[in-house]
Amino acid sequence: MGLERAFADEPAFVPYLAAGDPSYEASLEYVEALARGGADVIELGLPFSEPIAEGKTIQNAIVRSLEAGMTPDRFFEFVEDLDVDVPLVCMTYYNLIYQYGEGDSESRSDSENASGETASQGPRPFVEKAAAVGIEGLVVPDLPAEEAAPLRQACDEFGLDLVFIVAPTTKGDRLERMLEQVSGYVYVQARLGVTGAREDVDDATEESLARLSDWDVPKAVGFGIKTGDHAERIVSAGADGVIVGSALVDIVAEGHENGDPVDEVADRLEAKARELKDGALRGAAERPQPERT
Amino acid sequence: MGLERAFADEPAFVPYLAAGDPSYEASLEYVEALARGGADVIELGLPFSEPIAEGKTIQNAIVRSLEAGMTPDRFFEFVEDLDVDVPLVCMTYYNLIYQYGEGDSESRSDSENASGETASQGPRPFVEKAAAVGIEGLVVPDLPAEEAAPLRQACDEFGLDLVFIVAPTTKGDRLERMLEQVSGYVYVQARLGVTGAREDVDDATEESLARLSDWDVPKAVGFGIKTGDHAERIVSAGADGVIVGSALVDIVAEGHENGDPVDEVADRLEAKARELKDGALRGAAERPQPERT
Amino acid sequence: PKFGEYGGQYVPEALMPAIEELTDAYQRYVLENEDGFMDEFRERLADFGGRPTPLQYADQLSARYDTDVYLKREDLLHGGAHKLNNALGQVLLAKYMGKERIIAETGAGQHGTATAMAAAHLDMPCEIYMGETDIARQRPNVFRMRINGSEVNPVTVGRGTLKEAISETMRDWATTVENTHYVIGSIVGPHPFPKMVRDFQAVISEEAREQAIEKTGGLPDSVLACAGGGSNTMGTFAHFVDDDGEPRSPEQSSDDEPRDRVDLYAVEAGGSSLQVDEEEGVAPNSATLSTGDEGVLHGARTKLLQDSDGQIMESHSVSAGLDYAGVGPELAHLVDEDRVTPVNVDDDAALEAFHRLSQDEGIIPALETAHAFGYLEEHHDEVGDTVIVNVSGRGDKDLETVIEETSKRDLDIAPDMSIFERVGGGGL
Amino acid sequence: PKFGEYGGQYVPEALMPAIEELTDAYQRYVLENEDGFMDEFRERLADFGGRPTPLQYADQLSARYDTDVYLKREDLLHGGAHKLNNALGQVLLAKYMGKERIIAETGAGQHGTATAMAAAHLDMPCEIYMGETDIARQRPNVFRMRINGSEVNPVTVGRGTLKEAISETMRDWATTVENTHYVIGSIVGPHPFPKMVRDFQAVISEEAREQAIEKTGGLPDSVLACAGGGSNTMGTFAHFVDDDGEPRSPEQSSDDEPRDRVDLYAVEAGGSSLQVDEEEGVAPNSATLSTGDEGVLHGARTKLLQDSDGQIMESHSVSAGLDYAGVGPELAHLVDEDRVTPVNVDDDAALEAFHRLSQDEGIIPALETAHAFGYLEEHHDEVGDTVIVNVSGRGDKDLETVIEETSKRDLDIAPDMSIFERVGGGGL
Repeated sequence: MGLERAFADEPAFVPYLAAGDPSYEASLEYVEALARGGADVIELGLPFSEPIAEGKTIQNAIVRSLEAGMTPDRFFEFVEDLDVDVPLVCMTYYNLIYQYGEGDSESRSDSENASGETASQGPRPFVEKAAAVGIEGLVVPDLPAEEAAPLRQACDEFGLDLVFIVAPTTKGDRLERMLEQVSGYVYVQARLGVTGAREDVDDATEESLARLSDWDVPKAVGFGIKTGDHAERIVSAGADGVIVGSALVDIVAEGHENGDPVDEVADRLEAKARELKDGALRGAAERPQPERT
Repeated sequence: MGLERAFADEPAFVPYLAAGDPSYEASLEYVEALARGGADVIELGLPFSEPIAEGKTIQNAIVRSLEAGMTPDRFFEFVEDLDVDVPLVCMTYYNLIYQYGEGDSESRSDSENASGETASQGPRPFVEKAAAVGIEGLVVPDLPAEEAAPLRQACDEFGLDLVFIVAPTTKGDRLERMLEQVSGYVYVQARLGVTGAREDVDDATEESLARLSDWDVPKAVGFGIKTGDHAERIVSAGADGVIVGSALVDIVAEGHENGDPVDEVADRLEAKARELKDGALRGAAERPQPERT
Repeated sequence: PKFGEYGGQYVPEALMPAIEELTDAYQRYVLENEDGFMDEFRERLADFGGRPTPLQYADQLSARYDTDVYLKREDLLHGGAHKLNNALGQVLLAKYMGKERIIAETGAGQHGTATAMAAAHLDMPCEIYMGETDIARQRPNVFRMRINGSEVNPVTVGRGTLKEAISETMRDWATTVENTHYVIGSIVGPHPFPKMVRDFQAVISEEAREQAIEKTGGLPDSVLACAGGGSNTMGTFAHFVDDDGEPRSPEQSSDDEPRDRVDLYAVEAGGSSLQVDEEEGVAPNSATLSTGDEGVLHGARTKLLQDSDGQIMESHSVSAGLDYAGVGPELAHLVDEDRVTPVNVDDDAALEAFHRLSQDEGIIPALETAHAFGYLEEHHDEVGDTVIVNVSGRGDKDLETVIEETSKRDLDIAPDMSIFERVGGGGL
Repeated sequence: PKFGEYGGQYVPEALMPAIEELTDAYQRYVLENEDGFMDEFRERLADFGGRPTPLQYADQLSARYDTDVYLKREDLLHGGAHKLNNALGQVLLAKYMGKERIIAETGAGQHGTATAMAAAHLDMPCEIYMGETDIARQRPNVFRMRINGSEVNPVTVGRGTLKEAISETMRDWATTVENTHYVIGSIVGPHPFPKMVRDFQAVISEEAREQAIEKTGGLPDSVLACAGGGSNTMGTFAHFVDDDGEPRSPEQSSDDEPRDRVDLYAVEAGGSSLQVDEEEGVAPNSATLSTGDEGVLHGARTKLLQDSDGQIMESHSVSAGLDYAGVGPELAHLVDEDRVTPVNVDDDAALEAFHRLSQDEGIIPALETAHAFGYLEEHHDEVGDTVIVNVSGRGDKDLETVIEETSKRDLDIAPDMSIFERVGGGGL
């Protein structure tokens, strides 16, 4: 329940990478590079086979990670192996959370009829484990507030933040219901659609921030942010942070395709992170009137 | 009205060939060879594009003849060019008889809309022309007695015999109606089906001959007769003649395919004709009691 | 057994007894409903075939032409075309007659598949004659016949198409006539086939006429159907033929009373041209009613595409099912009597109409059917305020042909098919 | 919005407003018939779709099994499968909602073609997402969609099949939700789709129940339907679900009174085996109800084929339309409640049943449908005296697959296809 602190003093830079993309070892290096580059919170993707909310870039990252052997248990090891000093958020889909700890994985893989004889324990085992390895929050793109009660309860029990996504179409009662449940920060979806870097910053961003202005929770804007200038504009428009995924995953993908050495790719990620963080800082300086104490 | 004479003294051998198969010139030689071999009447096929009553052997002969340019007018020239001394019967389908002399063939070939402005003159022009070139009878396999009145009338006018085919299934009233119209000879279909040489002689032949025994018209049996022995058996069973087509067309086809010289093929036809005629003569000698005066 | 001078029984003597037997059976079972034959036929048409088929108001075409266009949906019949009406009737009749075997010919394969289905349904052995050329180009229909348990006998003589297959089937019948029934696929052949096939297909117009009265309060001004051999045509016209009052005059066109006169348009395949090449014996069309003249083919006197000698010409159409050099004698007669108006549209117009109906109404028609809509596009001002068009069959069978023929022509209306290149699918 | 624990709305937040809008529209138009929506839907289903479809007595199968077998003939619906019931309902609803664009996903292409037809019929622009693998192997259905005027968008991610196409369509919808309706093809996805699709498909059992009473004087003992996502299944079961009296006991089996209890069998694709290869993430079957367990996929909690981590497995079936790792939440619930019995037959049995129905009844079924008949063959002693089997679709689309799969197996019942070699036709 402590992610808010990352947004307290200055605009936060929140990068995303799919854990294990393109390999376990390389991915550790990449995430650590982001931390060096100035990340305030890191969103780590735990890949699910049907990522319905992702664009092509992150879909492909998820495929690479799965093919390299990523599983929920490996993911938790990955978090433990990471040597970073920033808060970590796990971004994944609900079925992986829901299934975790369902019986013993050894006995399930024996090709027997798997019709569940044990009732699901729900999301609790996953959250317990996440907390144990030091994850501080969860983002679950296919879990709207309406279905979130069991997860919210488990997060409360183990002290994790549950981050919700506010879409441009989220208004009125829906918005209120969501903000009552959210903690850590709200993920403000800058425009309709799925994740992916774009050249433009949508007007919808300003509208969304305006709708949220009454709420005292950090607002991190994501979807489509690609450059330091983008980050600058978003923050100057009132965001408390910027979330950047596809622009970073592109660097990982390109390095993988070209067979570049891991350390070179890591350097590029670090540089990109710095560009984005610096942009965010410039944006904060441009704000007419700081509204937060 | 004189074909009966060919059956008067001894059993008649009635061969069939498609006129113009495989070429106009060769076909003249082949027909003349049949005459030399002992033919008493010759059935000349005028090929029609849709020969629904023919088996494969004669179908193919018809295709060869059509491809070599045979038409009704060429057919009449062919008859005039023939140097034989036996009665000739034209075997063809009704549409060619019906269409003959429909307007002027020059003006019809100009690709204009050909919807007939002149009413058909019916079969009369064809019969008139046939009589003029010396044809003595017609066999029309797709013209049952029910539809034959106009042709019967034209044949009467120009003195041609109209030969009908009696099938194994022709019985009772149908048989009587047909025999009232027939002249020259009846073509007794030895078995169900289409033309074509077979090894066996069907029991149906004897039954058919028995059904016809009261009628004082020559009975020529066709369909499936292939050898002198067949001919012998047919005649000994009471036939007044044998009609042979496919066995002869086979010789033409084989010669054509092998590229044999025309005179060699003609010799083979003559020999085959002699074999069949001799068989018929043997059959007559075996008959227990000659029934005709 | 005649329609004016047309019709008759021009068949080999060996078949005549079977024809007489069939004529007798037709009289008793079909016309007099002996042993409840017609009741069983109607029940099986409903339960197995899916009758009645709807008479559907065509929203988009009606707006396009400012004419109320109704579609008689024979494409929804089991098998995808009107063909089953006849095939089921004849196979059932064969069963009533005690026959033990069914034979039929097929060109594009529609009649063959309908007969194979009917034979399977009624547990009758069935053999279908089909030209080898047609077998090669109509593979899916051959599959369907085989899968329904029918034998398919390739016909290798001549061009290997419908004409040859008909002749070959007649030859089989001449050999096996005692235990076999030949299911002729259209209103052609010797009597009683033209009348009998019409009677089996007449259910189309029986329904359509009642449905039109129910939906519109009266009769349509016109009825359109494509015409090859003519079985869907006569089926669609049969119950309207007697609606032959005074022709509609333009002054009366806005009253609401039922009309006395229904105009009947038989739309033939104009192919690529109405010109013929007599030298080659080829008519690049199948417009027999419009351009043919009287002759005798396949058992009946009728209008034919023939040369001046009387040899039958090779007909052509982009639609295999219309590609036939003859036509039903009853249609020929009704054209001579001015009761049916023969018209035609060419391959291009039929293809365009195929795409238009598919895109505007969500119905992919058979290419045969598309000809009727091609005529409607060109002459919608002349067909009155209410028109029924028979959707004689669906176009699934024609997809490959349409793609190929469309790509030759670069029609504006046709959809782009480059998607297959993009995903690396096989060639056409 | 739930069926016991199943169902729900597990979708990205961006879609939730659209889902709420749809839920409202479903309530008003579908459940309350506002603006006469349901009347227009029923009328278009009749006139455009060809409803009602027959309930046909199957002569040969009934004799074979000594059981009265009735066939609900959804294969006669326009397009050749039950799919149109739902597609037409949703496209019409989108029009009532003022949407301007339709998107849909398709696997084998049946839902895509139905949606393309409905969209053309109702004059709505339409885009269909389809995996590139499926595009390559379902060419005729891609043709049909394009010919009906729909765009077909190839999905190149992953295996390029149905799962990926659904995800991709959800992505499109997340971008275009304000003017676009996503026509989901089965009783899956977030609420209100499972209920709404069921309601549109329930016309099958509404008709079948009435027809059964009319024809037999009572209810059937059992109803069989194949189950993939489950839309034909729930459509076939819906109006029988409340016929849930005491289970039939063997002693009562010969009375003539209408029964209180109708047994419902959902026949899944057993594929080549019920065993799974967890290492490869592959289930060589699609028997979700029989072997899957609870999870969340594509917007709903339901039974899934998944590994122990919760990753979705690749499912398999000889029938592309059953090849899906999930199943409708309502079916999952009815199975848990013991109201629906989940059973399955393997690929071999389905292929044999395909040939049997084709040869014995003259109906070429979809391979999906064939599974239901495979179960009937194996368990006809257990389904009572009267059984209804839903013929969910026709098999024209499956011909190439059947030929190929049959030749691999050398099934006795299959017809010999060497005719194509004899005439020199192209290879399969």
